[in-house]
Amino acid sequence: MISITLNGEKRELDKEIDLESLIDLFSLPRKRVAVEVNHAVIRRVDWPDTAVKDGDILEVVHFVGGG
Amino acid sequence: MISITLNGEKRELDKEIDLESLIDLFSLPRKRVAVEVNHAVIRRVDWPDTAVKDGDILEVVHFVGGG
Amino acid sequence: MISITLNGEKRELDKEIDLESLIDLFSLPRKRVAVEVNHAVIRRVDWPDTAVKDGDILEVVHFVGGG
Amino acid sequence: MISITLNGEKRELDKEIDLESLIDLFSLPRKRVAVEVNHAVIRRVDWPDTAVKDGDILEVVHFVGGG
Amino acid sequence: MSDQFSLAGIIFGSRLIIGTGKYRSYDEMKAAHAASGAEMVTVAVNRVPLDGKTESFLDHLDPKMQILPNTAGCYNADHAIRTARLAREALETDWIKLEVIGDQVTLLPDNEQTLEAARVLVGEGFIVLPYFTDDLIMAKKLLDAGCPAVMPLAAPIGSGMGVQNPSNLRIMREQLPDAIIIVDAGVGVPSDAAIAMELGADAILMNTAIAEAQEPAQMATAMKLAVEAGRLGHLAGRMPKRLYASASSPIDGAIK
Amino acid sequence: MSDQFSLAGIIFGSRLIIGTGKYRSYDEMKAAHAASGAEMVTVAVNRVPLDGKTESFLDHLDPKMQILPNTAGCYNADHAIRTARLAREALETDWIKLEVIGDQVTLLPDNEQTLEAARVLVGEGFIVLPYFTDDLIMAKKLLDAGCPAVMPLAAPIGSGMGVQNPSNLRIMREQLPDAIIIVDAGVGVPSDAAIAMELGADAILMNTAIAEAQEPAQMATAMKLAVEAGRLGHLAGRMPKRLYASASSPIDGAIK
Amino acid sequence: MSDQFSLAGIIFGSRLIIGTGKYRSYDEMKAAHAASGAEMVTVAVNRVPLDGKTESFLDHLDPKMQILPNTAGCYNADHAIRTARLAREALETDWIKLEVIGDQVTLLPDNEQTLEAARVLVGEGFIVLPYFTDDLIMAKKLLDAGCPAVMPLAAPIGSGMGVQNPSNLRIMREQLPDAIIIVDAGVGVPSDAAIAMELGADAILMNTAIAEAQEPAQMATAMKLAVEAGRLGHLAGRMPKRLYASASSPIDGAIK
Amino acid sequence: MSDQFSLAGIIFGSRLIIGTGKYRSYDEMKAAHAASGAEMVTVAVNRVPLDGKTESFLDHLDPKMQILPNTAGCYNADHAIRTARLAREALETDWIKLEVIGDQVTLLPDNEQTLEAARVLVGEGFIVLPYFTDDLIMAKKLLDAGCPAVMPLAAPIGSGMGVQNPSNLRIMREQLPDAIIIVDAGVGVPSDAAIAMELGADAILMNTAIAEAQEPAQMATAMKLAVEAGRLGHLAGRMPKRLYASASSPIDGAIK
Repeated sequence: MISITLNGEKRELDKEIDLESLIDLFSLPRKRVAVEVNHAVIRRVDWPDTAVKDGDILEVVHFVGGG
Repeated sequence: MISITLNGEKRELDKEIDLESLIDLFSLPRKRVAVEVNHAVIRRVDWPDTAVKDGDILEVVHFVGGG
Repeated sequence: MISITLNGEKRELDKEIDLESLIDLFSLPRKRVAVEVNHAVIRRVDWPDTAVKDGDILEVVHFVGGG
Repeated sequence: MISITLNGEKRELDKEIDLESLIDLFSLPRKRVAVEVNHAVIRRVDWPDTAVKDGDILEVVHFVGGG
Repeated sequence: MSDQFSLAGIIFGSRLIIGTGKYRSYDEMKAAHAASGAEMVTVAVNRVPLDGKTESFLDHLDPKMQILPNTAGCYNADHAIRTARLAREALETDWIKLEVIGDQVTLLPDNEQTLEAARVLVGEGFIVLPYFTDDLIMAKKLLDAGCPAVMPLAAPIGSGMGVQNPSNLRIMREQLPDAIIIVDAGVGVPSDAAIAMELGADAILMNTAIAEAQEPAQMATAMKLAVEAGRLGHLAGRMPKRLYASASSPIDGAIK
Repeated sequence: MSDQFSLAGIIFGSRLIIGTGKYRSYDEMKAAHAASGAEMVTVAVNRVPLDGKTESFLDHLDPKMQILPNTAGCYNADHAIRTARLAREALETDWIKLEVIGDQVTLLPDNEQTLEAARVLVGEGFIVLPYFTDDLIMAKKLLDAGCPAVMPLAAPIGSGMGVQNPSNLRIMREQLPDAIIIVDAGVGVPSDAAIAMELGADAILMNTAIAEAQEPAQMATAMKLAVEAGRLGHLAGRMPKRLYASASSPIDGAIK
Repeated sequence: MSDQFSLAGIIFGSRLIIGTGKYRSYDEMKAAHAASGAEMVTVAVNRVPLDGKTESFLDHLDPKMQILPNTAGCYNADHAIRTARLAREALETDWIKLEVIGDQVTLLPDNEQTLEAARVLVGEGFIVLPYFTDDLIMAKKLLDAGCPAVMPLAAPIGSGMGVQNPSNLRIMREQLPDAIIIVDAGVGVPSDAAIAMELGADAILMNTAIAEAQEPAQMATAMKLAVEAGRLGHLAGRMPKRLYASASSPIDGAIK
Repeated sequence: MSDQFSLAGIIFGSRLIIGTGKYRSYDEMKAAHAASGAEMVTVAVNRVPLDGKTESFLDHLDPKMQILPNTAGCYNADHAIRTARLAREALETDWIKLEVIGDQVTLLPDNEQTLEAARVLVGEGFIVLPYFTDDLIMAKKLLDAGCPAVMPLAAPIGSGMGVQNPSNLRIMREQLPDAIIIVDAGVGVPSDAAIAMELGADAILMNTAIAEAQEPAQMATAMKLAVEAGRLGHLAGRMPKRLYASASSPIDGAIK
């Protein structure tokens, strides 16, 4: 049982998983998004090998209209 | 029985009277006012000798705040 | 011997002539010009029949660049 | 024989002297002026005890009209 | 403080002329008038109500004030001329602020009717102070007609937008160096008054900017000061304008 | 006339602070200073000439004037800091007008270096009055650094162009209601000063507008009045602006 | 690109009307005319020189251009009326740009004489396009006199100062929603033309801004685009103005 | 029509860069983008919602458009740097519009933090286009830091007030003749865009003026034309400004 912060919201996971699986778990988009774990960007290729640990702070961003 | 227009309003008089009396009749102010009968100013001194006739158009003016 | 004012300048003519001839005499342009004699416009068709008399004031105008 | 920079200008002195004497030597004003040696302000009371050494950079300032 | 100004033979110490309309109370008006330092106020000519109830508005004015009746509310020369004659009869004054309005929405002046009325009234011996647009050529005609001064607007009456066309006032001043120019209407804040005076106006006539201020007496003082400031600024001769800087302190001589 | 203003614990009767540069003569400067009613003047720190010939400029200032030394001519934080320390030593004052210039052509401030110097000097107990651009966020940083007031420019030093960006000053006033804002540099005519005060400035610092006027003393009086006028106008609460007219005299009641 | 505009029964694709004066050469003029996309050009009526040497200026104009003769140089109604009659006789056109000037220094219009001439010429069947000041009441009189459009100035002829009084044009547009308003004279740069069109002008007449540009043809293209831009901007309905910011990007949702 | 402009090695045919925020619908946005002729659009980086419901905003953009991600919503250098890195990862672009805001009410830039972030991001190989105040000295620092262009504001974001300080832009252009200056934020109407280009801006970035217009596509066309008009007007060299008139038609030669 671990706890993470995803886009500012607390989330509980029953166990550590890799980033790739986490994206699936929350059915987040994969196209033109980027992910940061504890303030460091994780390249797409590294998602499978990146373990999400208890207390990790994740940001998953995409693009919206702006000026 | 005559009819006049005084400051835009119709008024009935039972007979011709002089301007001096008319001012009294309507208890109009006498201080720093001016009177026009049929578009001609009537000097104060001429009020007593000015007959107000049927159909006359009178304007009696004073001063108010303005810019 | 008559004297006229043409476009503001005094000119002497040895005799009265018609307007048509005067235009020739001074070799003035005929295309898109207009003529005024004593403040009245003379239509082109009337040039031949318009006598230029002593003391006449003529204006012959054309067009130039303007705004 | 030492060399100093005083208000941006090179000056030669035949020997080390104290700041107090240097002000006299160059007959500089003493009223409402301030002195800096090698970028550090020297309080007026410390002038007599401050030795001016070879290579020292001095700034002596006063006030002028400004906005 | 500021120099005197002479209009139709009368010397005024103040270059501020103010109105008497729109005040919340007589006391507020009196306090504002006193604070303004003005020596002349405008009043409107109006029909006496027929209900017998009339108090004299004029009793609420400082007796030392010169009264300048206006022809506000007139939409043609004839009405303005008749109104001027009535004002003269009632107040025994030849002075009249001539105002012929073109429409009720903008209250913009009808220059053509104003000029016609001015010619008639001058002929009858009136001292005609005409309100008109900031139109140089019309100003010349009004002066030729015998008006002792011209009163171009800064902006529409009661708009408070300030001088909308400074070039027109500057040109009018330069082309009519000897004319008396009184900017009338449109001023909103003290700087508007100062700008008009800096442009060379001889005086300013205003009403709403003071009467509708939250604190009329305080604004009246501000306007008094602004008119003096602008006048002195005009006389003192401004520094040249530059896009680029010009050092106030020495560029050289700083420590290194 | 106008209300007092308190800066770093000192009460000033005048909201006008003026410079001492560019005058044609000492007498002209003294007359202008007296006429302005100013109680604080700025001076520049400069190298003593080595030719032995030096008269004290300060002797030409009214002894009652508070002297505000500036760091004019400094192009980085270090020079400004050293200059401030020298000024404090020489005048025994903690007050300093902090000026770090970005280049010699525009004399526009280097906000980054100014902020750095302000942080150091406040730490050394100086009363730092920083000259900077009309930048709200920088103003907040300077106040956070401990400056008792901020001094945004109206326009480049000595340009006389007047307030170039009224919106910035209005926003600064509204967003920093409790800050002391002194508009410094760029004023050319009295109306410029009035505009800055109407926008809510607490005081104005100027030099060239007075010193380079054809009649400095007269312009100094004009500026004194304009600053008071603008201040009172700000306090009095302006009338609403309208594109359209609002009659000063009654619309109805005119003769027909 | 922009919508058509109809004047006295003629449909114009371009809302830009340009002059033919002050060009350095005929070629420069022709290139500028072509680049401008204008479909109507103004020309002046002038005395034929008596030296016999005359080439026809009109031969240098694109035959497709509608020619609009003006009464420039006339100082009273009578001269303007006679000039209009001569122009009609010579060009067989009823169109006339009516211009009665008040003086030679400012070239400002004499509205009174202009109105008088307009009344006469309309009576003689002319299509009168009157140049006048930006005076709403005069505009109404000119329209009442039968002018199919009014041509208020933006600034003095050839001054290039741009729209000096935007409020007057805005008020004129709002008060005369159905009138055709052609801004004539005073435009200097493309943004001036765009401003006039955004204020609701139907078209713009200019000469000097193009003829005196360093590159007239390039400026003519710029003016063509600016008139279209301003017109479309007027039709598209501008965003609201705000003193304060309104975020273009989401305020929330940024990373923390 | 107008000349090309090259930024960081890429040639753009259009000098108009527009945003993607605030549109009422995707269709309205697409129509406006097409009409504008822009070749680059800005987008914001935002947290993916966790409800699983997400459509890709980018799918609604013309694939030919270059996408310029921004760091809107960041209040310090660190957040902006992290946001830029995420944008680069997601879009495989080095281009970033750097925006560090000082507060949420004014959205005015924090120049100090912007400069700090710019230095870091340039070091990481980003093509940094910084939004900042119209501050010449800061512009120099940003260019020294390696930014290929600077993006001074015309007015606060989404205010639509237009160029608030033309002198600052003119000075920036004259002092940085070789710099690429893109005016970003504050434009409201086409004439605002034309003014910025006439002052010498190389390009303009806008969002609200188009998105919040009543007819965005029509306004987009207007802005396209205005940017071209202003650019050409800048290149063509304006006529001299004069307070007084300069006749377009001959003064002499009129009939008498």
